[in-house]
Amino acid sequence: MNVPVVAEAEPTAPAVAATEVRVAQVRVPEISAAGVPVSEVIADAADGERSIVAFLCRECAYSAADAAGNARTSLPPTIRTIMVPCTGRVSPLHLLAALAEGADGVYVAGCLEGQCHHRVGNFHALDRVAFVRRLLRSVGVEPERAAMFTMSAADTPRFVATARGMDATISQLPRLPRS
Amino acid sequence: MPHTTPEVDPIAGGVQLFRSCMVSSEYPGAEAATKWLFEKLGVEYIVNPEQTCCTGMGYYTDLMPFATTLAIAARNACVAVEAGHPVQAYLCSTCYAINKKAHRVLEVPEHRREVNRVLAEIGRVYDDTIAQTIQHRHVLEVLWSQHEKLAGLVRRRLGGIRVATHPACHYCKVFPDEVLGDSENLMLAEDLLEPAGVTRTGDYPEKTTHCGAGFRQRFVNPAMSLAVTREKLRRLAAEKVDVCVHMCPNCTVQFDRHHDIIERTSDEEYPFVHLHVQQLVALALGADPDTVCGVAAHSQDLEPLLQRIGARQAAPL
Amino acid sequence: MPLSARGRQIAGDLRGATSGVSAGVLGCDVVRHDELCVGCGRCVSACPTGAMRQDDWFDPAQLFSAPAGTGRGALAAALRRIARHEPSGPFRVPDRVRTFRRILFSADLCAGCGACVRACPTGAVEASPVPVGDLEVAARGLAPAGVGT
Amino acid sequence: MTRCGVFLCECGGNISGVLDLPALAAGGRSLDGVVNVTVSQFLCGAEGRRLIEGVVADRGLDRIVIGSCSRRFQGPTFERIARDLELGENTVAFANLREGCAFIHRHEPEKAQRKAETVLAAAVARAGRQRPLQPSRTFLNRSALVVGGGIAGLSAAEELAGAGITVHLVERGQSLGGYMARLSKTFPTEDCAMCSLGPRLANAATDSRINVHTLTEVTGLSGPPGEFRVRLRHSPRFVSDQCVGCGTCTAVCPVELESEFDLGVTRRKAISRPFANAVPSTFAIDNRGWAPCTSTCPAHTAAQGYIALAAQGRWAEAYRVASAPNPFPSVCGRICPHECEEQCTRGRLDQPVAIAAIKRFVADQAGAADPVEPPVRRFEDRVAVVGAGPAGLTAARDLALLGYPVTVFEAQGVAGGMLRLGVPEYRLPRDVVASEVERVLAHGVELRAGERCGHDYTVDSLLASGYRAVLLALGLPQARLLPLEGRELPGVIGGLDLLRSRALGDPIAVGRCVVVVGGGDVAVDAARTALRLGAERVTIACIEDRATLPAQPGELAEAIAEGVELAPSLMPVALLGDGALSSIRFQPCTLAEPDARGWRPPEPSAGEPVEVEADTVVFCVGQALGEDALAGAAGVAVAGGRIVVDRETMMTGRRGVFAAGDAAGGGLIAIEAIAAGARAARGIHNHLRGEALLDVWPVERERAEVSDLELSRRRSRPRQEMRVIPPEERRTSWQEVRLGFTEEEALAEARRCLSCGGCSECRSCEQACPAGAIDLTQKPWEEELTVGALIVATGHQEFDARRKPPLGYGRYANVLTQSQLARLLSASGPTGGELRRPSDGQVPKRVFMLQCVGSRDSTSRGNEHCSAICCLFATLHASLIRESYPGTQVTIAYTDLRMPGKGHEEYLKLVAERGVRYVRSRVGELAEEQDKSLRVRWEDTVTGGKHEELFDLVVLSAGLEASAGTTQIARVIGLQQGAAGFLKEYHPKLRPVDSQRAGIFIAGTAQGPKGIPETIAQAKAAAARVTSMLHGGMAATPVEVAFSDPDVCIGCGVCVSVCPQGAVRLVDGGRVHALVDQASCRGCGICAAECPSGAMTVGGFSDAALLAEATV
Repeated sequence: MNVPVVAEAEPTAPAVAATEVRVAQVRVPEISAAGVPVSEVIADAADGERSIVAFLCRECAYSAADAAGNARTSLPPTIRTIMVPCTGRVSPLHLLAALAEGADGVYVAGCLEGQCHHRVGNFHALDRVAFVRRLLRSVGVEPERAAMFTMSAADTPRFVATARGMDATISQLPRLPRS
Repeated sequence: MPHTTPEVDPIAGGVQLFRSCMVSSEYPGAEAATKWLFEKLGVEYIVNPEQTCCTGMGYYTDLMPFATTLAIAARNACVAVEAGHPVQAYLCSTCYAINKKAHRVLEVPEHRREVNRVLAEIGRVYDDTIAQTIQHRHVLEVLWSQHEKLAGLVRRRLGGIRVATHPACHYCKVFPDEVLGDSENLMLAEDLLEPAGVTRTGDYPEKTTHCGAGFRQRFVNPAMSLAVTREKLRRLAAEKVDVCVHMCPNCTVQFDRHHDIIERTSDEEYPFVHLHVQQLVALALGADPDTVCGVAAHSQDLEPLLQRIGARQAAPL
Repeated sequence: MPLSARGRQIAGDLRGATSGVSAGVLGCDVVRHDELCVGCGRCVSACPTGAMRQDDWFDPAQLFSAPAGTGRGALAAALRRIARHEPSGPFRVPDRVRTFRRILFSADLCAGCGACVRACPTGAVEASPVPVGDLEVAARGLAPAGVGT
Repeated sequence: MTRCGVFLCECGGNISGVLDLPALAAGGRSLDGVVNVTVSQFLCGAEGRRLIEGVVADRGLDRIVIGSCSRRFQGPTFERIARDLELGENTVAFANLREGCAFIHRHEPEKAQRKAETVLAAAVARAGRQRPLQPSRTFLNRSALVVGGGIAGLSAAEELAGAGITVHLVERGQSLGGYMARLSKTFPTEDCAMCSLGPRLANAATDSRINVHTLTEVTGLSGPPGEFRVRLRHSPRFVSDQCVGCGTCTAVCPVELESEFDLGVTRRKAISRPFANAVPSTFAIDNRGWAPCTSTCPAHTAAQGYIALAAQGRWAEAYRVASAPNPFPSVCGRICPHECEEQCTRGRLDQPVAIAAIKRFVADQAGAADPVEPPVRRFEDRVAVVGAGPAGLTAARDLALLGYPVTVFEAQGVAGGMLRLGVPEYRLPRDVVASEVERVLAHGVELRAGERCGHDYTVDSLLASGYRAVLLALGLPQARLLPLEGRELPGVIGGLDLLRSRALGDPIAVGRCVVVVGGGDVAVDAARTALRLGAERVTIACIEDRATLPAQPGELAEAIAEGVELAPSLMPVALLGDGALSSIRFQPCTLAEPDARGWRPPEPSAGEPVEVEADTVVFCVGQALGEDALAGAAGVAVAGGRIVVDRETMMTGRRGVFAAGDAAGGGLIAIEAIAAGARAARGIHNHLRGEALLDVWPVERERAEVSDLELSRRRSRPRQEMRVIPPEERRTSWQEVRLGFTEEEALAEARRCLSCGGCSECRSCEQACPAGAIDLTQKPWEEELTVGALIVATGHQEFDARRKPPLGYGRYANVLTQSQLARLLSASGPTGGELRRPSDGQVPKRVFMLQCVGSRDSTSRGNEHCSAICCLFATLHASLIRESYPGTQVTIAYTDLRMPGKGHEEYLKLVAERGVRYVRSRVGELAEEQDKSLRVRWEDTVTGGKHEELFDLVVLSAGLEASAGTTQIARVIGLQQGAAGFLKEYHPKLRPVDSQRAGIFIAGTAQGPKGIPETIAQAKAAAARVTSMLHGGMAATPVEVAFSDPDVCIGCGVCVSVCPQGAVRLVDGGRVHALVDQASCRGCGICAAECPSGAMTVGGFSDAALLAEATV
């Protein structure tokens, strides 16, 4: 089971920025496979099919996805992929709009750090997904609903693992309630 | 010719003169000359009775484990910082290198914890503030930081005296990238002496070769030790030097004490003498050869040189 | 020096230019409208005294007050649909996220030159002239010597 | 509203096997904007194409949605169909039904079906938001610029020319050929390097499509790929194309410099050609500007020129150079304060070169013998020169040389001015002045002595009597006397009058005790003259203090040595004595701040007045124009006692009347007067000919400097001091005090010159060249070219082994690098291929080679990388040596023998069998013995044995680094450099010869250490990349690039700061807004995601399209 790559410890946020240890972008899995600290549990978890929107970069993640397809690997049907030229193209609005319009989870998948064909696109995406997660937490939504993974174009097993991982994570969360 | 040693920020105070066992026992003049120069150049310094031996000799002759040296170096650092003189100016290159290496090792948490466990018994602790304020300098580096003043203070012209440097291995080779100048062609000493009008030798064959002392080689393996020293004496003689200047008492002992022995055993002539850099600089600034430079402690007869630079008459004011 | 009617009228609709009507009036007070701000940072680079500053924290509440039809408005709408409670306090923003950062304005550093107002493309900064003869001007030490004594 | 057609593909069962396509199609028809849905067995085939064409035509579709395999697979096929049907770009949307749905959900058909419906709906929604885009077409200039003329540049140029592309081959150096031209043989075939390089050079020279630019550098690059605007800076070659390459000039050139081509193994002349079949074959002059001495001299005499000639004993030619701008070289050699020596670079090493003394020897030695043919009369305009001083006579000679009839009027009975009547003969013998004046007159100049201007004739009378121009060079003969009380007492005389009477032989006497008032040269001359006239005690009293005394230090020292006393900082107050002078009272003083003209008036300071006993007082406190000398010279303005002159034309207020020398700018030294005279002659010529034919002020060249580093490599040698007559002997004699140099002394001193300016402009080559090809007036010029692409092939340079002092390179005579050894072994090299030891020219019996010098070095002194070719290079040279000199033993100390590549391992075995000894050791130090042989100590890490042997020659295999040219071009056109400065390729495997920037390619050792085969392979690859890029002649930039809407953009510049390609910049068209250079944009979209106003979008991936697809 693979877990989302991007997570970070929750920084306390006093009104005025006190001198606190600068939060290092430590790639540490935040939740354990077993439990999910959901603030409140809604009636029954399995009410209806989840929907996950995945933004895959054309150079690496999308080609890994195609390779998984050609290998006839079975993947959870909850995930719907969208091709972008580079993960750097994905803005916070795209992720939040997808969640707002029906997705229970979104994730971005791009090239390995340092291998991005546009040099820094994946770094921008990593920071933006981190920003979206903190935005979700600030309004009480589980941050695990947004994630980012990096992989090489040839690393099909990693694409499959991240897809299944995200599906598992989201299926343990209730459907995302919308007002 | 423009000097090649890079400029450094002047050090005018907060200096603790780190006394050296070999200097105190073999050539006290080197220490006296250094103090005399510090006063002449306005460098405020103290000699701290709390400071102990650096144990470099013990460690390099494998008599004592490095842990001991590490703890003693940490204590010496605490003592210096406590005395408000964190700039430790080492007379001897071995002290310089061993204390600097200890400083590096003390950056490793577990070593520092171990040392602090020992220091706790004497109520001391080596913490970050000590680690960040203590500085390790060779005395020549402190003198060089005031080198602009030298030209005005010269009282005895050393014109025509040809000087070569024997670069101390522990200064040049232990931290090669932190040397004042080129670690493989050190000109610090000759640049200090340039205002006095000496003729510089610069680079010469086998300049970076060892002096032969090797701490215990001198006692355990004297034949090979003196053979290396003779090789160096031959090279210096070929350069027709008058004075070979040193930065470490170990080398001075090796050359000064064995110069005539090697001459007699290999019946060759090496017509030059050995001095610490500070001694020759002090002489050029008019210091008294006996009470300040301690020439009497040397095995070689330094009188001809002193006559030649007029060190025996009273120095003109 | 009291303002004439014309003087008051000119000073009234001055947007950021130093009113300079008379020695008594110096600069202007700056008023920020967070909801209009898009975080582009032009006011920060325009401000000569560093009164305008952008740090690496962001307050989501700013989003919710953004008008519809703007980039931040769309983001706020999407967030509001899935939010379970009002946004908690500001949080730290990763390095490469450039425009979602709060703007901090410190009045004591402000020289009232109005450069930020001219630089702001979305009207998120407004300048209102300091009332004439207000002792507070002298107190702030900004008035040139000899005025108000 | 868009009219969208959906086409679903069964993909031969791949998709239809899992999804119920008819149901999907039915669902699709209900989507808004969809006007038609059809299902086909194979959409990607020809049948599918006809189907789509049919539906588009019947139903007037403007969007197409394809439900089939992944877009990465068949996307281009359907986009081409849309393009062919003129629907335009960005009009097709894709639903990934195969890899994205059917394949991965085979076991859950119903979930797959529901997902397919969503995926299709998303595609339709996206198609509705996609706007057709117009690709912009850029014109691709079918030309390329290749930077670097080595084997890489040549190979690339040849390949491009073969493809019909115009090539501009730019080379910094004097000739093409690069590093390979220096090699003797190449490994592993041991064939001669020039055999493979020569034809490439000849080809480059003759191929009309290759334009060769040597001595040229790229200084700027702008514009998009396909239309690069490149700025080039051409340095002057100083030799025109008429040069036939005969080499006569190198024989006569006196300046020897270190040969860069031979890497310092030999020396070359200032005019040279690197190697025989250089392309271009014309020679070139290494002229680094004016040496400090030449640029300091007021007449800009080519001092380095006559010194270089003097160093070779070529006195006649040296005299020609010294006398060109100055008819009085012998005079100036004696009395000039020689500011040039103060500026001499040698002064920073030990002492300056004795330039004046050498000039004196040259003039005395060759002056008389130098023939003077009277110049050809070319003009009839007669010119009158008033005053036969240095200024007047110089002008007269120059005007005569220009072809004018000149008449010089001199007030005194004899010509020479201050030279003859001011400077005493113990400094400047009269016969020296006379002979040089004679030489001026020998130019057909008429002298009318004894006629005073303002008395016997006036400026008006001269002009009236037919002279077309008058030059007032009448100097300042009048001595100024201070208006002190008691000045009429006998015994008070002017310094000039004392010196003039002595010079004319008139009876003059001085008293027993003489006081000279004044601190200049005239005062010192007067004092020493008084001594020689028998005065017992002579004192010089002046207002200046010891340091700011204007007199020449050398002269003052000689005077003091002769017993003259000095009393500085005193201002004269009164002359005392009844009837006869008895003493002079002085008041101690200091100097006030300088006034407008720089004069520092004395201010009395505290302290008692001083009374000095004196029976004679000589005033040397300045000179003035002769009284009424300017009578009858209407219009000639005088200010501050000097004639006012227009600096540019040397003309006075009156047309046709010029002025020069002391009269026009007081207190000049001889050489400044001479330079002024020469300027006046040019001014008169321009005036008489009515146009500015000559530059009145010579065009200044930039000053050549020698760096401290270069200086530190020169051995210091003391300056030749000039012998003088001892003071007590010369105190009363009029013999010339300074005895001058002997020939040996002059030769020795001249050889101390460091040739700072490279070419010394002595013009010997100009005289000797049969084809008249020398042109020293050439200037650097700039040019801008427009090319389609660039190939950077600027090569490498050898690691400077001086960075390893213990190896003694540059200090020990017999330590060389492999490149230097290659020059020695090269038939075209300095020793004709003979292996000669540099110290004694003998064949070395024992050669030691040391590998990995500066390579595979983790200290801060060297480079981490392995330089790839040194093991082979050393093995090659070892093999050549063993073959030609069987008696010579070669030892190679290696760390790891690296012989990758075809045939190299076999080559190693072959060479090892020839008796080359390989030892595994990394030697740290060499020591030179008395006989210049080298003691090497090494430990063989294989056998563990310690060795110490003597060798006759040590060769260091210094590694490769990026060349200085590579670093410079990388900075100019913005290429990334990796370790050791090598250029960074776009992708090491996929795009090895592309740079980070579109349209710029890299090849050869500029990209990394490699041998010649790989270099040529990369060059050909780069050429192929350029050919394919420029092939179409027109290129459609892809539509998937960023675009910013100028009306929506708020000009915040965030996009500019995040773009990894630097393709966005802010422009100010009324409103500040972002503009994307679409040729450089790679379409990543980072800017669009960051844009706060939503102005920025990416073709094919707009926010609208993505949001539509994501939120269905």
